[in-house]
This record gives sequence, C-alpha cells and structure tokens, in this order.
Amino acid sequence: VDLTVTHFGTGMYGVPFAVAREKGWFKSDAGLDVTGFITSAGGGTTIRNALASEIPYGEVALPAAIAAIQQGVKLTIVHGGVLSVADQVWITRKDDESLRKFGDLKGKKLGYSSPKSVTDIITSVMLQNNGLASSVERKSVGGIGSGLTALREGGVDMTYVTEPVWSKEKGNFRVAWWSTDIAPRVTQTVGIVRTDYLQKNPDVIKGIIAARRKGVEFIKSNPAEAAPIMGREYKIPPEQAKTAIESVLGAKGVYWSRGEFDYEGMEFMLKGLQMVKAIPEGPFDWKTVIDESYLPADLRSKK
Amino acid sequence: MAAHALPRAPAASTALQDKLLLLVALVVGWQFLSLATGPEVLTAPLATVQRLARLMAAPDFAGHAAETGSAFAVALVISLVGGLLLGALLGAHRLSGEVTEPLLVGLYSIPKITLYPVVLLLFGLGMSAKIAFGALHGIIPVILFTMNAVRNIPHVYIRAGRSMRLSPGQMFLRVLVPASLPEIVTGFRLGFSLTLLGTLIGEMFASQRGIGYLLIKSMENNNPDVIVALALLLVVLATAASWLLLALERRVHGRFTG
Amino acid sequence: MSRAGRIRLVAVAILVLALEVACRAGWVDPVAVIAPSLMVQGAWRLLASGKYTGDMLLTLSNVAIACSLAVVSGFAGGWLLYALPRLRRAADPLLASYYAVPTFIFYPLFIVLFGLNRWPLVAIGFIFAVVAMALNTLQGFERVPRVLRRTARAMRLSTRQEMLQVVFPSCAPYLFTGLKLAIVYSFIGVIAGEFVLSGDGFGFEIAFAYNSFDNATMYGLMILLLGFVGGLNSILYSWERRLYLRRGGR
Amino acid sequence: MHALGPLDLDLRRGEFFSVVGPSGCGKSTLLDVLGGLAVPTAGTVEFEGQPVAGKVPDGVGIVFQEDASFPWLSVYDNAAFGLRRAGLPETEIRERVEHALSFMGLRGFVKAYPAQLSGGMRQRLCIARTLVTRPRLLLLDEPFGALDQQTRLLMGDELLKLWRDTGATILLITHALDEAAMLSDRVGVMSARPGVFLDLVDTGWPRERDSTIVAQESFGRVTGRLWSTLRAESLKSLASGQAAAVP
Amino acid sequence: MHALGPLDLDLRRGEFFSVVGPSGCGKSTLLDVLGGLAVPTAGTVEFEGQPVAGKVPDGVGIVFQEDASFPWLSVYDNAAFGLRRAGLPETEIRERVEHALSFMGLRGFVKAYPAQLSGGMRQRLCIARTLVTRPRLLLLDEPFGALDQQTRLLMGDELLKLWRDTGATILLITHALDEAAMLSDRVGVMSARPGVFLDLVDTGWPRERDSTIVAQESFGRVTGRLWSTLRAESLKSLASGQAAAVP
Ligand SMILES: Nc1ncnc2c1ncn2[C@@H]1O[C@H](COP(=O)(O)OP(=O)(O)OP(=O)(O)O)[C@@H](O)[C@H]1O
Ligand SMILES: Nc1ncnc2c1ncn2[C@@H]1O[C@H](COP(=O)(O)OP(=O)(O)OP(=O)(O)O)[C@@H](O)[C@H]1O
Ligand SMILES: [Mg+2]
Ligand SMILES: [Mg+2]
Repeated sequence: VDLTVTHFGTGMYGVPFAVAREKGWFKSDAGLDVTGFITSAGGGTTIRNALASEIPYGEVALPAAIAAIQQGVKLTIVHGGVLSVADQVWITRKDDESLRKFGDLKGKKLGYSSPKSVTDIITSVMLQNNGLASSVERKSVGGIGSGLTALREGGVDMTYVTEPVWSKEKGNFRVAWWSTDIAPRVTQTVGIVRTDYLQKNPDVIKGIIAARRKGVEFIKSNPAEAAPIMGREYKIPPEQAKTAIESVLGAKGVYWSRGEFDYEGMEFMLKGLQMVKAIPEGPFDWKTVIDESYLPADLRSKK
Repeated sequence: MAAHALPRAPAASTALQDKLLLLVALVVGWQFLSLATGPEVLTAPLATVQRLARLMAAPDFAGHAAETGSAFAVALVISLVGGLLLGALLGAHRLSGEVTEPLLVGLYSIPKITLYPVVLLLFGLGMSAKIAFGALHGIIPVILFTMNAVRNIPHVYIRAGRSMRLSPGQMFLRVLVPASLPEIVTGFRLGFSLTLLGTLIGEMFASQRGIGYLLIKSMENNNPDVIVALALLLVVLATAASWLLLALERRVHGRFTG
Repeated sequence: MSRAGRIRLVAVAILVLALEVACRAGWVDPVAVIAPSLMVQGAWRLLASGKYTGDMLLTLSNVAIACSLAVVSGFAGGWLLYALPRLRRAADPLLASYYAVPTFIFYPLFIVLFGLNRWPLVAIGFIFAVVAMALNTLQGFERVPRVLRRTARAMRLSTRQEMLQVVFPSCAPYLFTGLKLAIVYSFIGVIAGEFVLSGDGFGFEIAFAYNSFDNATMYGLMILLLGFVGGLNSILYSWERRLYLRRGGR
Repeated sequence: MHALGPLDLDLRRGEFFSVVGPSGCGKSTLLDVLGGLAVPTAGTVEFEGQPVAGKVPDGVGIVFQEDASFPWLSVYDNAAFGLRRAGLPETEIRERVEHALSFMGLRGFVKAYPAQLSGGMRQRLCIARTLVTRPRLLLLDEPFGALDQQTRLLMGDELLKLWRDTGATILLITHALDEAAMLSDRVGVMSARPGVFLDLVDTGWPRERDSTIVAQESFGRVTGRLWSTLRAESLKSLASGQAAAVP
Repeated sequence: MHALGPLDLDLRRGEFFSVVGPSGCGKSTLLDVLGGLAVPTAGTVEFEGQPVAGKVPDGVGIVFQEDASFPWLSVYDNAAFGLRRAGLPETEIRERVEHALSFMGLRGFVKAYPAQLSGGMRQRLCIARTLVTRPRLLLLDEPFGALDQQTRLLMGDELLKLWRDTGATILLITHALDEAAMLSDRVGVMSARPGVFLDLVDTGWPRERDSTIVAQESFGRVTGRLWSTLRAESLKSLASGQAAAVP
C-alpha cells in the first residue's frame, strides 16, 4: 500500500517515514507492506488524496486539516507531526550587505510563498513585531524555485527557502534569520485518519504511529545513518541530506514529534491562520477533533 | 482542400535540410537565451542533453517513464478510440451533434485544471484519475474534429454506398471512416499532445512516480536543469509522434488531392 | 430557439436537477461535490461580497493582455509561415506537439525575463494562445481562392488594396476562429498558471478554496468562471454566426 | 411543396430513355425514387414485378450527378468496390474490373487515385464501378456533366455501344438536348418544379446508331421539338427559381 | 512544355469573337495573356495601340471561369466594388450598379449575399461587376458554365443585347459549340494543347440576332463545321490527356 505524506521528497516532514519503511517497521508494527508515499502540491489535495486512498491516513499540513474539519470533513487527528518551523530560513543575496537586521527591511521587498500560507503568518508576525507592517512590500513568489529566481534577479530582496533545498543552495545565499527566531513552536503537520476507518481499524493506525515513532527516534540517535536513507528516498546526495537533518535537529525545540501534541504550537498556527484570514475567526475546539487514545501511553498529554 | 493551396512539396532532401536548419536555429537561440539568463535558470543545450542522459540512466527513471507511459497509453487509447466513436456518432446523427457541440466546445474552453477535485471524486486516487485527466484533455478535440469530418462527408458517398447495398457495418468501415480520415488524423495530432499534457498535469497533483511527479518535485526542489531536461524529452517525444502522424496524414491526404 | 437548443437546455436541466437530488439525498459526498443550488448561492455570495473583485479583474486583465498580444503576434507569425512555406513545412511537427509541454514549468524563466509581476503569467497565457492564432492565420491565407487574387489584379488594385480589400476579408472567418481559440487558450494558460504558481487571481483563489475545503467558494468561483468563458464564447459564437452565416459554407 | 408532380412512367425492357428538363425540376429526385433511395410521398415504384421501397433493388445500378468516386481508393479498388462488398472471387473481380476500365478508357490508370484524374475521367470511373455489377437497369444522372460538349458526344457513342452489348435498360438524365436526342429511343421532357412530363418524344432511331446522326435532318427536328417545349418552361423555372432563391 | 502554341489574333473593334477548343487546350491561358494577367513566353499583346505587359490595361474587363464573387459582400457591394475602388461618386455608382444588376436579372437580390445565390446567378453577378466599369474589351471565360443548356441560350440573348447596346468588343471562351455558333461574328477553333487556331469561322450573322437562329439551316452548317474540326481534335486531346494525367 501507499501512505500519504505531505511534501514527501521535497520537505523534511517525511524523513521518519522513509526511515521506518527502510527498516521494515511498518511491516513489523502495522503489518503493512508500504510500497511508497503519495504526495502532492497543496495541503487540501494531500488530505483529499489521503482520504481517498486504501489506508485513509496521512501526515498532512495542520492548516489544511483545520480547514477540512471546519468544512465538515469527517477526520480525526491522531498524532502530532512536525512541531516547529526549523526547516524554514529567510535569506538574502550574498553580496547584499544592506540587510543585517529586521529594521533594514524598511522599503525593501520581501518574498513569501502565497497569501494565507505559513510563510504569510511568519512574515506578518515578524513585521508586526518589528513595527514594519506598513513599510515593507510583500510579494507572493509562488514557490521556492521562483522565489530564488526572483531573489537572484532583484525581484525581491529577501525570501524563504526550506530544507533540504537550503542545504543545496547554502553556498549561494546568505541567511538573514530563521523562522524559529520569530515563532519557536509552530505545529506544521499532524497525522489524520478518516474517522470511520479509524474506528474499524484502530490497530493499523496504532502500528503506523509506532513505526513512525521508531523512525523519529532513530534519526535522533543515528543521524549519520538516517542521512543516506533519506538521500535514497528523496533522490538527493547523502551529504545534502545530512546537513538538512543536522540543521533541523540542531534548532531549538522539537522538530519531529514522536507522536505527542504541542497544543501551544497548534494554537499559534490557528491564531496565525485567523490573522491572515485563511480561516474564519472564532474558537476552535481541539478536544473534539483530536483523539490521543491511539498514541502510546507515554506520549499522551498529561491532563 | 484544393491542390494548389498546398505549398509545392520541395524535394525530400531540401525538406530535411530545412528541418535541420530550423533545429540549428532553435538550438542557437536556446544557447543565447541560456547565456543571457544564466545556467541556474535555463540550462544550455549541451548541458541539458547531458543532464537528460544522466537522468535517463538513473535506475529509477525507467519506473517513472513506465508509470507515465502506461497512464498515457491508456488515456491515449481512450481519447482516440472514444473520441473517434463518439465523434462519428455525433457527426452521423445531426441532431445529437447539434445538441452536444456547444457543450463540448464549452468544456474544451474551461481550464480543466479546476475540474481536478471532481475527477478525484469520480475516479478515486492514482492511476485511474491520471488516465481520466489525460483522456479528459485529449478526447474533446478528437470528438470535435471527427464530428466535423463526418458531417462534411459528401452525401453522395453515402448514397453511392446505399446504391451498392452496403450493410451498416460496411458503410461505417468502408465509407464513413476512410472518407473522413484526413481530418481525423489532424484531430489525433492535437489529441495526442493534449492527452500527454493532461496526463502530466494529473501526475503533478497526486502521484509518487511519473514524469509529471518529477517535474513538480524539481519545481519545488529548485532543479531547473531537471525541468529543462524533461521538457526537452517531452518536446522530442511529442514532435516525433506528431511527425509520424503528419507523415501518415500526408500519405492519406496525398491521395485526396493528388 | 432552435430545436437542438431546446433539447440541450432540457438535457442540462435534467443533469443539474439529478445532481441536486443526489446531493440533497446524501448520495454524494458533500466534501467533493455540493448541490448546484449551493454552488450558485456561493457564486452569488462571492459577487455580492466583492471580496474577489480584485482577483477577477486581475485575471481578466491578464487574459486580455495575453490574448491581444497572442492575436497580434500570432497573426504576424502566421503571415510569416505563409510567406515562407519552407519554414512552415520544417516547423509543422513542432507546431502540433506544442501543447504537450506544460508551459508553466518555465515560470522561473519568465520571472528572470520579465521580473516578478504579472508578466510571467501573461507570458504563459500568451505562449499557449499564440500558436492557435498563427496556425489559423496561416490556414486563412492559404485558402484565399486564387481567382479572387486574380480578380483583384483584373480590377487593377494596388498590392495594399488587394491585401486590405480582398485577402483580408477572404480569410476573416479563419482569423475569427483563431481569435476564439486564442481567447480560450489564454484563459486556460493564465488560470492554470495561477492555479499552480501565483498568489492571486481566479486560479489561485480556486486552488486556495480547494485546499481549504471551502466548496461553496470553490464551486462558486468555478461557476463564475464558467459563466465568464461560456458567456464570452456564446457572444463570439452568435457574433460569428451573424457575420458569416450569409457567407455560407465558404 | 413537392419536388415532383404526379407522373406515370413505364420503362420498356431494354430501352434507352432520357429525361430532360430545366434545372431544379426534380430530375434527380425522380432518379432517387426510381432507384429506391427515396420513398415517394404517394404512389409506388416497381422493378421486375417487385415493389421498390427505400432500398436499392438488386439489378439496379446508379451513377450520380456528383462525383462519387472514393478519393481514398485507387481507380482499380474503386471499380472493384461493389464486387468486393458482394463477396465475389478475386479472379472474377479482376476480369470484370479490367474489362470495364478499358471500356471506359481508363486502362492506363488502374493504380492512380481519383485526385489525379480529371473530372470527366472520374465520372467515367463511377460508370465503370456501376457497370461491373452488371445492372439490368442503369440509372445515369448527368454522367457527362463534367465534360466539354465534344467529349460528351464521344462518350455518348461509347454508352450506345455498351447499351447494345449488354441489353440493359438505361435511364439517362441530362440537360443537353442534343445528347438526349442522339442517344435515346424516347425522351421525356419535364416541366419546371413540381416536375411532370410535358412531352414524350419517340426518336425512332435504329438500334445501331452513333453521334454522326447529329448531322441528319431528322435530328434537327427532334431537338427543335424538345427545345420549343423547353424554352417556355426554362423561362418559367428561371423566374420562379429567382423568387425562391432567397429564403 | 508550353500551354499555348504560336498564335496570331487580331480582334476587330466591336466584334463578338468566340474561342472553342477541347478542355485543357489553353483557352484560359490565352485569356490571361490577352488580359495582361500572364506574360507570354514570346511575342507581344497590344490593346488600343499600347503594349499589354503583366498589367491589366484600363478599359479591359475580365470575367473568370471560376466563381469570383466576394462572399463577404452583398450583391450590391459586389457589383459596386470596382467603381468604389475607382472613386466614382456614389450616385453615379448607384445608377450603374442598379442598371447592371437588373440587366442581369438580379434586381431582387441587391441585399442578398453570394452564398444565397445559385452558381449561375453568381456568375451573372460577376458579369455585372465587370459591366459596371464599362469595359471597351470584355473577356469572358465560360461565363455560363454553371448553367444548364436552356438557360445558357437565354443568357446568350441577354449578352447579345448588351453587346449591341454598349458597342464593346467581346471575346467569349466556351466549349459549347452551339453557343459559340449562335453568338459570334467569328469563332476560333483551338487545337489540343499546345493550342493554336485550327480554323476561323465567319458566321455572317446580322448584328440583330437572337437564339431563334438555332432553328435556321445555316446554323446547322456552322455547328457542323465546328464539330467536324473538333471531333478529331477531341479524340486526340482525350488520348493525350489520359497519358499526361498521371504525373
Ligand atoms: N433534400 C431536399 N430537401 C428539400 N428539397 C430538395 C432536396 N433535394 C432537392 N430539393 C429540391 O427539389 C427540387 C428538385 O431537385 P432535383 O435535384 O431533383 O432537381 P434536378 O432536376 O435534378 O436539377 P439539376 O438539373 O440542377 O440537377 C429542387 O428545387 C431542389 O431545390
Ligand atoms: N499555373 C499553371 N501551371 C502549369 N500548367 C498550367 C497552369 N495553369 C494551367 N496549366 C496547364 O495549361 C494547360 C492549359 O490550361 P487552360 O486552363 O488554359 O485550359 P482551358 O482550355 O482553359 O481548359 P478548360 O476548358 O478546362 O477551362 C492545361 O493543360 C493546364 O494543365
Ligand atoms: Mg439533378
Ligand atoms: Mg479554362
């Protein structure tokens, strides 16, 4: 079977899955013969794909999950995924000496991916915190590739890039700041399951969570061994994988959750989404959509 | 089409020479553009060919190609055969043709990318959605061209067939199809290209394998060299297919116009 | 209205009604498809709220620019191909395979060429549309009956007069077809580009609504788009009929 | 409005009958009805004692006014088309086709395609395609329309030879009065639409005849009679046709 | 190979001259050369004392064999086309166009478009379009090819009337022998390709004549002479045409 993991092959979220598959933990823990990972552009597409597949499970972007739930999609969040934005870095041209601190952005052009996205939230917060909201022109660049092109050609003066692309491009640009500088705890992804499937097949999901957890723990304890695995699955050089893994592990806070939730990080995301008008205002009841009972006992939140 | 409307066919050698000249001109233009924009945006021709060779030599490439190839093949068969049958039917039955034509033209003119959610609902995830998406792109031009071709068949051919007491099957196979073949081949050429486009777009949205997946991944990973290499591959493939169909069309058409 | 038109209307009405019933009865997953009445409601709300007016205007102006450029340069290109039949023969297979490549993968290239603004998207719409215009122009020129050109000479027209008063009107139907296709293709190109790449416009809003499971908005936008393209199409269609019906099958 | 008025026509076995009449008077419609390609609004058609209804009867061959050669088939395959559909053995087909093609002066063109032939040659090919089926009744709708007048008369000679050799009944539609006068045993003159027979002229030619009879005095008498009947009729048709042309 | 052989032709001012000849013998090519649309490989053409070279001289009007009406213009605008180009005042245009159209039997159709006309009516429109320019030399290439024989003769009457009224010189190309015989002062009979004049027949008709002369005995003599010259030629053309048709 195939599992759905957002940005598999292009983002860091999928590395634990790659490791768990390589080590055969999906087979041993969940009895699944995982043949590959489906991914797609866009959070909503990923969720739709996940819900339409044989095992309607996926590690997906939290904003998409929130939107789906708000629109009445019957799904349950069963585990935390990536709990920080340590993979996201903001960069400038190498020779551009004018941008040394946030204040220097005044009158400059700042690129972000697209409206109502995580980069929209991060930049909004950053500009607000620095009182720059009205003096910086923000431009949507669409994606990383076009963002880097725009930066190189002067279309913007600063843009974002994520791992593992950053590890490849490191030599060509200069780091300005990390997203974690602005928001140390942001839950980016969570595991979701179609609710009716979850009730009928609790053990499969428990198994997937367990296998993934082993993957996370393995990366943490053996990053050097995890890198070549990631390299193989992502079709990138192992050195690039190694720098990327080290980069997110080295950042402050937890990057890959073993399954546990970070309610504070989720709340940040929710507020952020409301701020950029991606979802309507109003409280959101996490309790009704999160079911921790599939997590191993040691990872459940203490009430 | 009147014979004099066709440009006089030059000798085969000149035609080939012209094609080579055009090719050289395109490559030179590409090289210049690449120099002007820098290799990190548009890779130079030679580098692209090398990159493509490496890409194709990579062990997993065969899998991607096979994935796209099989989805495309099925979609193409659906587009061509389905388009041919539907088009012939709508062309032969005037009223249903008149009823459906504006709807088909309308469907043809909307950006089909926006229909992706509906396709996913109807066909589920994976191969069948890709095929459906490819066929959705390709089948409409084939229908429209076939329909027009069948409509424009001189009525006297049908009367001649009847005067020779043909069965309906003989009439279809021996008169209707050959009489409309040149336009049908033109429809096939367009159908081929658009089916390929549709299949690739389908792969860009939900896939883990295939050329479309490689494209979208390269976009996200900022690998313009891979993108350009794949684009080259697609252009070469589609041009070759188009050339073949064109040769077929010329042969068929040649008889029609002398 | 013609008989075919009435049947078409009834058939579409039945389909829409069936979908409505299926949705209301809960046979269809509302996450995927919503009832047509809700779609229309969504569309109306979008229009009334005015929230998307900017996006729509942006998309439409992009399409308009892309299309006008495509028509002008496609005409010139078609003329060139006509004037240089050897070039035309050499380029023939290339022209038909043109649509196989998803042009929006060249977005980064266009950013370099045009900068980070609307022009890369316009370029995508343009290159999607220009070939259709060029091919139809070429066809139009090729099919001017020889006897009409001879007539022009028999009437001692200057080359300019011959072009403007004989050749041009004679290929007008082909040019019109080219125009129609150019509009359709620049729509497809611009919207697909926005869908995948951009941060604003119709395509982006549809993609965004799709990604946030906002079906009312998504289908609402799709209906508006359909209305636009369909309305434009039928205006052109009836215009074409009025203009060329009297010219008969030629 | 009907394309044809009430008419009564009894073709004698083995006769050569021509129909002349102004353009649009319903000559082709008459042929369709006789051949079973169209069903008359009222009345019946019989062929060899059997009613003809919406289906071309066996033994009837039709050559249409328009060019009906199949452009996708070679001359040979065109001529063999009907026989192949009927499932005749290939040797038999070959023999009949070669005979018919050389009879029609197309022997050197078996491998050519219709596009390489002139309009007149294509029309001859269509005649050959019909002849190979050896029809007992041959319906010809202006088969020489694409030819110039001289070639037309020469082809008429060939047609007469064929008619004598096969003993078939021939109904020829034409608007060339001299052609009708020269070829036929009887000529029917049709009125403007809705067409009825205004006159039936017995020419009284011997069975052995050819285009040299155009020089005879009696030939002038026949054409004179046809022409005088038709002159008034043509004027009428021209006037009514003009009124009807714009919807 | 040349389309035309060496030929010498001197049209008298105000005469009605017809050219007949087998299909493909070069009649249309002759017209192109005379009208200045084609440059002869050798020799010269003169009109009113001026050499004609690659340009249609003022005072010459041409009607082509093919339908050359402009489908995007109404009948009226078609007929007015040449005059508008020449910049005549609108009242003058109106007068001439209406006269020409009613002369050609198209009065009721000024607002119609060519697609609504029959082939013969379109050909008449083309004649009207040329007539309005009041050419002193009128070149007509099978203008009645789209008509049936009867209508053709009636149109011939009209043409004769026109010729008498305007005093123009007319060169008519046709392959209908009776048409040529009835209309012309002189008839030139062309050989098969490359075309040369085999015979020049003086008909000797009075200037006041119409289609009733077809009933006269002398008419039969003229056609007989034309026909006998052409019969051999047609056979030749038929045979050589067959050999040349396949490239
Ligand atoms: N399918 C049709 N529907 C309606 N009217 C028709 C149809 N076919 C022919 N007609 C009309 O019927 C009349 C007779 O047509 P028909 O073709 O039989 O004339 P015709 O005598 O063969 O003329 P021609 O000499 O030009 O061949 C014409 O006025 C024509 O307009
Ligand atoms: N553009 C051309 N190039 C080469 N050959 C040509 C061209 N136009 C005509 N011909 C040839 O020249 C010869 C004379 O043609 P032309 O059209 O003058 O004949 P025609 O006497 O008018 O025939 P028809 O009676 O069929 O109109 C023909 O054999 C034709 O094939
Ligand atoms: Mg007829
Ligand atoms: Mg000619």
